[in-house]
Amino acid sequence: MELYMPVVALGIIATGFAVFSIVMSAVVGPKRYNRAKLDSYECGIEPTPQPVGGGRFPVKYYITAMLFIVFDIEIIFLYPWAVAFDNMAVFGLVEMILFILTVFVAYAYVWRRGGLEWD
Amino acid sequence: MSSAAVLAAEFQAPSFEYSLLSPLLVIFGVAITGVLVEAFAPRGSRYLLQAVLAVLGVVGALVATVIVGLNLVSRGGGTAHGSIAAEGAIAVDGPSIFIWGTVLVLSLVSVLLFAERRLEGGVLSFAGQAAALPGTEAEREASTRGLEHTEVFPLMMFAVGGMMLFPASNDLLTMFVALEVLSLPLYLLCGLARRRRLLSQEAALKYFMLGAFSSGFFIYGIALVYGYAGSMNFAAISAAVSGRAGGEGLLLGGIALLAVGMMFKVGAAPFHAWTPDVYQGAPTAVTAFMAACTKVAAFGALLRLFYVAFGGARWDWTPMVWVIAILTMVVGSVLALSQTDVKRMLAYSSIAHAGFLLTGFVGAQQVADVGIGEITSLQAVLFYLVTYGFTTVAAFAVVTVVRDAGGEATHLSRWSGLGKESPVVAGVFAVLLLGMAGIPLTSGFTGKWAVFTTALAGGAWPLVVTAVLFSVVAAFFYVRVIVLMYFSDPVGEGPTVATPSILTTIVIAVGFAATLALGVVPGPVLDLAAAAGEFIR
Amino acid sequence: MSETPFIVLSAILFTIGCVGVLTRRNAIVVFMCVELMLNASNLALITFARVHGNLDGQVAAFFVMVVAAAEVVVGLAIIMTIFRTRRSASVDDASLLKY
Amino acid sequence: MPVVDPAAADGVFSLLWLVIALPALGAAVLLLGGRRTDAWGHLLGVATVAGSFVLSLVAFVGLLGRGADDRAFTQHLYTWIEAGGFRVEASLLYDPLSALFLLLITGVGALIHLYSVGYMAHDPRRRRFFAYLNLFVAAMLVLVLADDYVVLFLGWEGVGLASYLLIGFWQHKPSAAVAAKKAFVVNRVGDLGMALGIMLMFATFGSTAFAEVSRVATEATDGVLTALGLLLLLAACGKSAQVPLQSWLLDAMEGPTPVSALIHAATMVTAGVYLVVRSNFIYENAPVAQTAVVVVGAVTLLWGAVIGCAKDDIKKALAGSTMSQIGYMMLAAGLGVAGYAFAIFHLLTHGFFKANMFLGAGSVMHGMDDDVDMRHYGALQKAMPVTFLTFAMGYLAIIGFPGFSGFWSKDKIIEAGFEDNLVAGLAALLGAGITAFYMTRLMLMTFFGEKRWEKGVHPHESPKVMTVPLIVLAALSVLGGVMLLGDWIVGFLAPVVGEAEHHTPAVPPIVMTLVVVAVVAVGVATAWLLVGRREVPRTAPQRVSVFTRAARADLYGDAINEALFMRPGDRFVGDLVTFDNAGVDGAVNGTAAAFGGMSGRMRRWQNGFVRSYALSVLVGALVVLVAMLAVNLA
Repeated sequence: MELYMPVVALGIIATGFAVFSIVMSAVVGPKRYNRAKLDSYECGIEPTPQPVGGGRFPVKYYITAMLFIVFDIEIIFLYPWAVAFDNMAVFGLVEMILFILTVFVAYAYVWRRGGLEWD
Repeated sequence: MSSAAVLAAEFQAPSFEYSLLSPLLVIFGVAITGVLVEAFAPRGSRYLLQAVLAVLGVVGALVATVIVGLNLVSRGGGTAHGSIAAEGAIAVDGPSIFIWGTVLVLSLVSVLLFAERRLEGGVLSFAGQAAALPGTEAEREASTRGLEHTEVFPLMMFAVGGMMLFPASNDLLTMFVALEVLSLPLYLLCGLARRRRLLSQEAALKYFMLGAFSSGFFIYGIALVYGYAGSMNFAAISAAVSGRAGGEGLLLGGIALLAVGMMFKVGAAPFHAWTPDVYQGAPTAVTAFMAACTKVAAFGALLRLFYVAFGGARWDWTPMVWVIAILTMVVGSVLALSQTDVKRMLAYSSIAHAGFLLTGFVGAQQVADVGIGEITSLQAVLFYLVTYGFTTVAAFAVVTVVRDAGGEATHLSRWSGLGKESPVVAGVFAVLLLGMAGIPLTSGFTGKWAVFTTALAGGAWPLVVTAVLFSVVAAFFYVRVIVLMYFSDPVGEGPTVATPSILTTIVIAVGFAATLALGVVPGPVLDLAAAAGEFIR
Repeated sequence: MSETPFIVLSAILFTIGCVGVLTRRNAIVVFMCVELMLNASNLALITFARVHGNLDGQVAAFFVMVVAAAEVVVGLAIIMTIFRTRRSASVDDASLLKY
Repeated sequence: MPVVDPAAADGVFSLLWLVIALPALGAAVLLLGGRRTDAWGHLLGVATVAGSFVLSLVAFVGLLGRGADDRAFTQHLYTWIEAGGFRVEASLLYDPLSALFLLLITGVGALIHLYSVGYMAHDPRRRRFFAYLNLFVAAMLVLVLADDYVVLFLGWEGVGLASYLLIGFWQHKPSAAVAAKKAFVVNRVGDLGMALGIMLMFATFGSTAFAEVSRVATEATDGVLTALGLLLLLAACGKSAQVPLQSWLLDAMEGPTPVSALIHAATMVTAGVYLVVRSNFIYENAPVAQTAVVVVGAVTLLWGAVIGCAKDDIKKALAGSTMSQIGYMMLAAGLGVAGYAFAIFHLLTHGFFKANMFLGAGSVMHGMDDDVDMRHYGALQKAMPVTFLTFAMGYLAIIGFPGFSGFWSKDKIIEAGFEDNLVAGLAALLGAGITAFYMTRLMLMTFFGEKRWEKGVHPHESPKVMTVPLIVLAALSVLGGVMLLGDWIVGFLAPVVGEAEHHTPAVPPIVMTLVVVAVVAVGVATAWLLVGRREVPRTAPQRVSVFTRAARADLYGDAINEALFMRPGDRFVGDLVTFDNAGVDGAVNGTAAAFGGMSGRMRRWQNGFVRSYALSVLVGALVVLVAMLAVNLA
């Protein structure tokens, strides 16, 4: 348990700071409301009207999300390898290259079939 | 950091028996090559390339399987052959080889069914462009441009690879990964029908949702069993089970949850609910493929998991399997009676077959238990799987050729009078149905005989009586279709039988021939199943 | 430190996931609940790995994550297709196949 | 109790496979050949069966040339199923029992094939008909030549399939399709018994071959043997239309008449008797099962006879009679060693005279434009002299007129019945009386009395191709009794079924015979009094209210006669038939309906909602989990 004490302490401090900031800003901050203040984005960008039902994203977003996941998977295996990289030597390198090549097959498919084009 | 150093000091490159695993490697290699073909080959040449690649790949894997099978080393006093490969992850033994062979031959047949183009007027029976919405301009355009998703071939190859890995896995983790590798492509394939796309997409959604749900149970079961045994390896689990280290709750809970995942895949009640909907909605070629091959692979894995890893706890799980088996037979046979769609009826029939197979599985006769003149449960179930697989593929192939204006005429009322319209197709289908009903001189009879007698010899006579009773009930709905085809007049226009290309014809002919041959001379295949011997551990 | 609280937590998470699958209508949310079940299993795996003092469970957790990610890809594709067709992501709307 | 211990076949016996192969080949050629074979298909059909008959005859003569203990041969064809040490050989067993069946099946079969050439001359699907008939003969031969229960089961299912196809042959008639389906359904119940019996046998003895099972039968426990006996009896009941699985046979008369003659009178329906006799090594060790066989036989013989009294449809009346006669055989078979030979003897003579009468009925129908209602017949003896004479031979045989074949065979069964127990004997005796009654009624209504023909019907004698088989069968009906000369058949079958020790019966046989003859005479006389003397109404009397009946009594002079003698009997018979239709059929249909209803309700659970499927998975998981934990931790 001792091992984790610093982490716990950090957590407590972070939470405390967040709570403290919000409470203090509500207590001591100036309150001058105007129209611009009530907008979603104070910088002045007008939000586009949302269709009924919470709004929809173009399909492209989903495709991007899926592509992200492909590389996400890759990272999961790269991490343990990176930790033991020097010990596994050539064997590890070869295996990893094979793995990455396999993932790149998927990448090549997406690329050739137009998955990376935005429009 | 010191622990890493210790690890590093002990690191040695794992050994990987490439020659033993060559069938798997060939299939996965072909699947990946298929993806590259999709990426780089021009559209016009893809179909031919993919189809030829898939056929060659499966044939190559089959050849490799035969070579590997001939060179297995004998173990355990000759009752088992094979060796553990890939650092204990994969068991290449007699049953594995037998199942690989079965899956590969059935896949070869299914590839031909996938590649059929004549029935849809020159295109595959899969959606031209899955992303185009049904009923829109985009879909019509895809159709007029003759677009095809030739990705179905690599997807299928991935599924085949998973199906081969699944029954051969020798630890729980490999088994889980294999389960997903075989399932994920199937989820997609289910949603790719060219016609009735709403149904097809719904089938995919249902299959996916329920499949993911059940694999959640499966992985939690793995966690519990791992918690009990401290290892994922079947041999280690088996040792822990025999030793009864304590913490029975974890083991029993784990077995139960693993059983849920497995029973879901084989389509046993009450985990069967997806089967009829998915079989009906999926493209018929996919239905044929998954009805035959998934069942073979899943039963192979079920047998290995429960015989090898949990063999020592047999008395704990037998009652549960009894209940599931009886329930499955009842649900499958009874619900099939009132079906009006031929694919749905065949789906329920496949549920009933799962029940019959479970009957054999629960008999749990092993070489050590059997006397002269008896066969082990493993052999019986393996043989039944072969008979079931061929008959099923051919039956679904017949469904693809009976058509009307809207595509396949799957409603049973459209099948009435088929005997007059096309005596050959009706005759073939009648024989296949009789085979499923288990009439002598067809494969179904010898299969049922093998399974029921082993169960009986294992002392499961109430189960066998139920099984025989419900195979009688099951005979009714098979015969109902025969009556419909021969003794009823066509309704309205009547069905038409489209002339398929040589591909589908081969599928039907092979399934038909196997149904008869395995009924008349089952000897060679039974010998092969017997030669497979026991699982190694 | 006892492993029991972790196992109990993982069981609770698993149950929440199960119940979520049964009660939620939106396909995406149902799917997230399935992911919750997988993650509950991960927690159990890692706890047991610690109990037994070997790495098998941790390796398994990695693989489960990978599989979950792959499932997400396939699942999103299917859900998206059906959503685009039906203009609805409710799993209850997809009920043409029955009886 | 003899053990089946055949020697390897040599000489003429090595041609045994050809006996089956010929009709099988005929069926294959006719089915696969398509319309090309239309022109000569029927001739091929006849030729193959005739060829089989010649072979059977040669083999039979060869068998007679051997010593009594050297009369069983086996011909190994190939190994059908072999896994590990378990094997089923596709082998043929030729012994005296099979030999007699071979002659009956191929002999009567050939005659009926010949007859069908004329009978089906105008049917556009005649080739197909012959294909099915050949298929049937092949399957039936497999059944009786099998040397293993599994192979026997193959023939068993084969004849079922052929019967199914032939009952529904006139598929344009919905009633034919329904009847075919019913026959199939009821037979499946019997097959259930067969399948379970074979499996139990395998589980007990580790083999299903006759030779092996007969060798070790005594080693099993009484319980197992009784169960085996009862399961095989269930199978026999299904195939042989015995109570309680009798209901399909009457409906099966929807098939063409030669089919009724061959399958539903002479051969297939007797398969149950064959099964019981063949399994003598089991029944001899299972007295309870034997008693059950006797009870089934006795009940059926009365049941069928009473039904025979009530039917106006000539074929259905004959079908009731078939049931009844098979009841006799069952009863005899249930008597054990004392009865096996007589069961087979009656089976053979019945095969002759019943086939003869069915074909005769077919000939009558042929002449009457396919009308089957006997109330529309009458006075046909002049119009169809050959049919009449041959039919009369069959009639005399079945009622047991002294000297005719039925006399010898039935007499023996009644005698054996009385020796076993009084009830069985009385049932058999009473059955003989009723048989005489309804057969005389049938005879009188058909061939004697006034013409009651429908308008435009001009009865005529059938062509030679139909009358020649009738004449041959009539001759056999008359002369079939010679098999009993010097107890030949008893001695001949002794190697298979054993021989009873001789003892002096309580009642001298001659007295017994006289009693039987007297009872038969009473039956004939009653029929003559009630049917022959009076005018037969052209439509069946309806069951009507008291007032209408009274009104009718004024119109019909002999109403009192009818009320006193006919009505009560009529009522009883009518009720029995109603029960037969409602009760037994009801049970069969009810079971089917129950499954259907269950199916209809259960499919509602499959409601299409993925979440409810998930719920069923979860509930299943919970049940499995709780069950595992509860069973194991309790």
